[in-house]
Amino acid sequence: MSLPHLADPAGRYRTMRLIRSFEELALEWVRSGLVVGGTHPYSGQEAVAVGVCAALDPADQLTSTHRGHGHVLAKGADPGRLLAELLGRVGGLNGGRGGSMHAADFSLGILGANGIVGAGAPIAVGAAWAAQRRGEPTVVASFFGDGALNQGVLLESLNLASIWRAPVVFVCENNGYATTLPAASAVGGSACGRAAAFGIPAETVDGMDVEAVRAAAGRAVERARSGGGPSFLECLTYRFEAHHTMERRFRLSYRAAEEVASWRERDPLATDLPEAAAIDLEVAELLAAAAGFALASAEPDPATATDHLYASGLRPRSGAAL
Amino acid sequence: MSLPHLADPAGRYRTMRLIRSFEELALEWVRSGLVVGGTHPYSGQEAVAVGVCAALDPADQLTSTHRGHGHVLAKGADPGRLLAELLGRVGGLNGGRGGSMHAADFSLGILGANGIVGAGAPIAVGAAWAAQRRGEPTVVASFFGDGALNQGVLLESLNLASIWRAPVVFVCENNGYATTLPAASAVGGSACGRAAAFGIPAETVDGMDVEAVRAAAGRAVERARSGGGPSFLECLTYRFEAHHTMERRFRLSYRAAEEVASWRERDPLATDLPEAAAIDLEVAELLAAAAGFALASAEPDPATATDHLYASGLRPRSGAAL
Amino acid sequence: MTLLSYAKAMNRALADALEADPAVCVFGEDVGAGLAGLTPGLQQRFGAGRVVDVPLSEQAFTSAGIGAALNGMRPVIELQIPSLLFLVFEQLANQAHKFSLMTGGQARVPLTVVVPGSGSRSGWAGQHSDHPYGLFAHVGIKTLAPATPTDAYGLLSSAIRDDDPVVLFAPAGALGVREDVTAPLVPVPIGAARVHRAGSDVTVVAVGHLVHQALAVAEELAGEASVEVLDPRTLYPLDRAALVESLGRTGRLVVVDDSNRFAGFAAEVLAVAAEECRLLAPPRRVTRPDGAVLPFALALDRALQPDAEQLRDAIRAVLK
Amino acid sequence: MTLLSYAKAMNRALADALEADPAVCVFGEDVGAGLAGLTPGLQQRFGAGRVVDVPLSEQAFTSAGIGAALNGMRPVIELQIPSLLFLVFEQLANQAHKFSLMTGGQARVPLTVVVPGSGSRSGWAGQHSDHPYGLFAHVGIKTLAPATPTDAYGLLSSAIRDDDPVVLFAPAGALGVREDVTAPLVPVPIGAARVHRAGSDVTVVAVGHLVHQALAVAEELAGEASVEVLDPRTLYPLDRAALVESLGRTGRLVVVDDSNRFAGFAAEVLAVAAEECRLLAPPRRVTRPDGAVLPFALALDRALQPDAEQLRDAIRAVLK
Ligand SMILES: Cc1ncc(C[n+]2csc(CCOP(=O)(O)OP(=O)(O)O)c2C)c(N)n1
Ligand SMILES: Cc1ncc(C[n+]2csc(CCOP(=O)(O)OP(=O)(O)O)c2C)c(N)n1
Ligand SMILES: [Mg+2]
Ligand SMILES: [Mg+2]
Repeated sequence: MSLPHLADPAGRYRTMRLIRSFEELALEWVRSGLVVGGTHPYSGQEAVAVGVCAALDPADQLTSTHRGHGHVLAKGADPGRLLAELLGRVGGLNGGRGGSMHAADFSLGILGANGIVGAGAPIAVGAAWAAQRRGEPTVVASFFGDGALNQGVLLESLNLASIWRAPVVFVCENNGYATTLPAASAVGGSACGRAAAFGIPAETVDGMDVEAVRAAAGRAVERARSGGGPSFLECLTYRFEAHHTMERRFRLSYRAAEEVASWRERDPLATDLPEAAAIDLEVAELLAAAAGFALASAEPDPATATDHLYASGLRPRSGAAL
Repeated sequence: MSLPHLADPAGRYRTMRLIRSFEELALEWVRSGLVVGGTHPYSGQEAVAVGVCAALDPADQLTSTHRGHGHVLAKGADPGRLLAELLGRVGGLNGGRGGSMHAADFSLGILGANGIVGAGAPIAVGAAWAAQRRGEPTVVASFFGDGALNQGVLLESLNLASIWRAPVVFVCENNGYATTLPAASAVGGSACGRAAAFGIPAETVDGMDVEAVRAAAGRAVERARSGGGPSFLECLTYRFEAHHTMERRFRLSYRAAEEVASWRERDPLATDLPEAAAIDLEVAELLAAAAGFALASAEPDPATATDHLYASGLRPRSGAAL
Repeated sequence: MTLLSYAKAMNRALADALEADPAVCVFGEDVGAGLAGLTPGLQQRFGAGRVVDVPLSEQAFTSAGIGAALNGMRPVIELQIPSLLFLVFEQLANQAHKFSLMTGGQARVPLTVVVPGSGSRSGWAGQHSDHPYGLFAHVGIKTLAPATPTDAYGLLSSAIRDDDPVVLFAPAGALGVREDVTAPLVPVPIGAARVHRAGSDVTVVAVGHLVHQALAVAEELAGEASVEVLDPRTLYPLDRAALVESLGRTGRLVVVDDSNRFAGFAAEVLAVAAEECRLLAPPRRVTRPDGAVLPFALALDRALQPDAEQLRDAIRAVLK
Repeated sequence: MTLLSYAKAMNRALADALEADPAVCVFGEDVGAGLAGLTPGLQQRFGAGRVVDVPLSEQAFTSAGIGAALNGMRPVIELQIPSLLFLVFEQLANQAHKFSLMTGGQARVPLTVVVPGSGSRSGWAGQHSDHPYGLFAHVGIKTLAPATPTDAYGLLSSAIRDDDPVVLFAPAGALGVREDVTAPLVPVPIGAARVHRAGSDVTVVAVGHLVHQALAVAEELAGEASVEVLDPRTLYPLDRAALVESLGRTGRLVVVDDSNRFAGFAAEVLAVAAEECRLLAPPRRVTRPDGAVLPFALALDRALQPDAEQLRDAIRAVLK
């Protein structure tokens, strides 16, 4: 049973809109200083998260990245709790302990965004291996960027998944840049070529087209679920905003204005769904409520700063012990 | 100008014989307790080291592995000083500080064996990059095993060399096993496929045939030297001995006796060179002299144990400072 | 009399854990062959699906262990060389250790990493001879260094059951230790030190294989002084109560620790003593030098490790 | 008056080094854009062949720096996040650090690693907020933590000229510091501490950005006590002579160090003091907690870092 909120085109549009509006609100909150530290906006890449998650079942899992809001929302996380997390409030997904880069909801199979590029992939492989060993039908989607293609641990993970025939779908969101570095000058060979070289079926899809992504992801999920092992999807996409909200300060010019404009013309949210306007309104209301929830959530008590440091309950010695 | 001692078939045979005899002597010395800690014997793989080095110039460089004696001798290191190194004597290549796994002779471009699988490759890339930047014609050969194909840092290095067009020849000695692990079950895809996926020209050669290796290495070196960037050679070979001398204690049976026998039939030292017998004698004499040199070399003084810890001359605080 | 070796004790702890809990599994290189001494016989007994030979991808298989742990497994990772811990430092310090707090307690990572043969194995030279337990203790990962077969059994058992990541160092110098075991083997709690020898003049805190050296020296000096030998067993979290209690009786401290001196485990023991105890004499550390890299030649390798003479000198110095 | 910022001072040190020595080069992510503040303008000035934008392959490009260093270059590696040091721990601790000894002095690895923005940058959470200088000091890699713009200039200059690997931590909390610079900027020797403020009652050893906090607290307590503020600047090798000299005068010690408590830099300072000095009162550490992982929420993040109140309390405690 696929994710109910992504079951039809309207649901997928609705979730993409939710992500976009969420990111716009987050940007505002960063600018106003409400969100400390900033975020990596997902705007422009919505079709990837939504297309992939549309192929997943509720019990399936995912690992995410520094640019994780889209993945987390697409899998079904509560936007109010994600906003509260960005605010560092106790009502946040992680109780305010993780922030934008570590948002997780294990109850939904969201094994966490991750601050280290490439780090999610081997975690996905291990999670998938464990599920497979126990005979569970779980498939794990692992999202990462083009920059992660040059991380050793990710390349090791492709091999490990391949020889283990682990039920993983590797999703490379190739948005053309790792921060300021063009993928074209950083990635020798090709993304799909690399996966294929490890013995993993790979295909490139239009990452601005949610239905194309969903179709390809569907094939990959089906292969994983039926014991066919991992697959690799390269989704060609683009981020509409800065790498990180902090980038504004630098006035960087690594992307030509025409390039940005031409990708913006391919906005994944462009739609001729008749109910789009109604959905947009609905999303706006939902987000307003989410914002209300987040803003009303309490600040954590500094006395709890080391809570959860050890799952076993060990309490660490204080840094000012006398 | 290629390495004079490898310039003709007799020289190449002679060096292969030197390596084999060296390894036999080292084995004896390990068994008798003269060499502490043991070695990773290179016997069986001689054609790879010699074939590749035969394509190098004296000013070219190499990085080696835990199984490094063959590479070091092929590039021209003094067998007496290498033996002295195995004995931990001051006359050793590294003054007895490195031992089998770290033998180096920077004066000959031997940037060191390395105890960590895969660790030599990025060092080779950086060395090659530096030479290229300065307009020097140096080519760097980087040796590693099939096990290293699964190390992240090696895979990262393939990419870095590719985008930098660094003058590196990656030499994968595929001897079928990483310790007890068959390459067939550990390496998803193929060795050459991986290199190709990073945009590096790759070919597989018979690693038991020194002339075949030399020819392929010659093409790769020529490409590197003329600005064509890195190449990758997969040399199919076999180790005739245990992974490490310590293995005898375990009576492992991961390789079928017939498999070992069939590879031994393809001994790279099998030759119909008329002067072979004379060369063997000559090598035996040379090695006897080398052994004499090594055995006569002094033991290092314990008071010098931290010498060279810092190139800047900083002397570390003692571990028993009062 | 049943002489149990240290290696065999660890093997048994792992076997018992695999037997008791289907969530336990092993990832490591050559674990099928049992090359490192931890796993002989286990793949045959529990299958290659639970005792898994992995490719030389330490970073990926360690993090795969994290992923498996997040999904309810209790993986044991075997690393053949102590310095492979450097290679997976990101995975342990930045991922495994941080998951619980960063997820607000949603996740736990019950991962055990074992290095059978840490420190110097004669003749393995600079890259194979480290004893980097202090790094993990500093980062805050539970860090164990059993000295005896029963403690090796007991601490490995506890590590596997623990809900946090744990790194267990089995010093090469202790692997050959044998013990006459009469009582049943049982888990040893993490965080509990052990007084191997009671004494009243000086407390020698000894780590891992050096416990045996300390006991020998204590015996040797019995006519001169009454030496207490305290084995922390768990380096982090340190059993401060046991330390403070012992120092309260002896008032004198020597730490013998086969790792680099600067900001190592011994430094922490001295710091705690300085903060919490009134010592009668300046304490002493017997360690490797600052920044030590062990040279290959045996005499040089030995010269950089704590030896009995240094320990004797240090004990005598604090008694002066 | 020329107000020089810390970031600008590092930028200038690097520019001067690139200018002075063709062997100097830079590898890092987004160094062309100068995102981390260390390299603005340098690629434009010295070319993309010397100030090299590299792919996200920290292990390979750090080791490539080693290879380049072996061939006579003096590479500067910029890492954007302190925890990337974990990712390249193998390359630094097991390769770069060991080459000289293991080759018997044949090789040198003059490699400088700079982390512009170590420690907590508010809101970057658990994986971006570490201050792992103690790890490198323990391993024996030269470890620097300048507190001021002139020291940042001077220590970075010295690091680049040094023939050994050096890791320089530029604390995020110090990057905004500005200084009125009148004298010419010069190299600062590695291994030399600096007394920022002389005092006679208590020595406060403060690391990095906390030097400024310590100075403020010292000022504030001026009526109560005469506080000496000692900045080691180089964490390893530690200027023990300066420490012992200061403690010889004051007899009281507080260390304030924004890293994990257990076996951290502060522990070493206390250990040295215990071994070599006679203190008049038990020393104190003000640090992060054991095993700290900084939570995202600002109030929690702050709660785990040393603050002025803790420092005041510690100073008063040792004065009692
Ligand atoms: C291993 C690692 N290196 C560097 C960084 C700093 N960093 C964070 S995001 C990023 C760029 C990532 O690019 P990509 O993988 O293409 O993802 P994108 O940002 O384009 O979504 C960098 C360099 C990091 N977090 N982890
Ligand atoms: C990164 C790393 N992992 C594990 C080891 C332990 N080890 C040493 S050699 C070896 C096998 C290497 O296999 P391969 O690369 O095929 O080289 P071969 O021994 O066959 O020559 C292993 C696992 C190591 N030294 N480094
Ligand atoms: Mg990208
Ligand atoms: Mg092999």
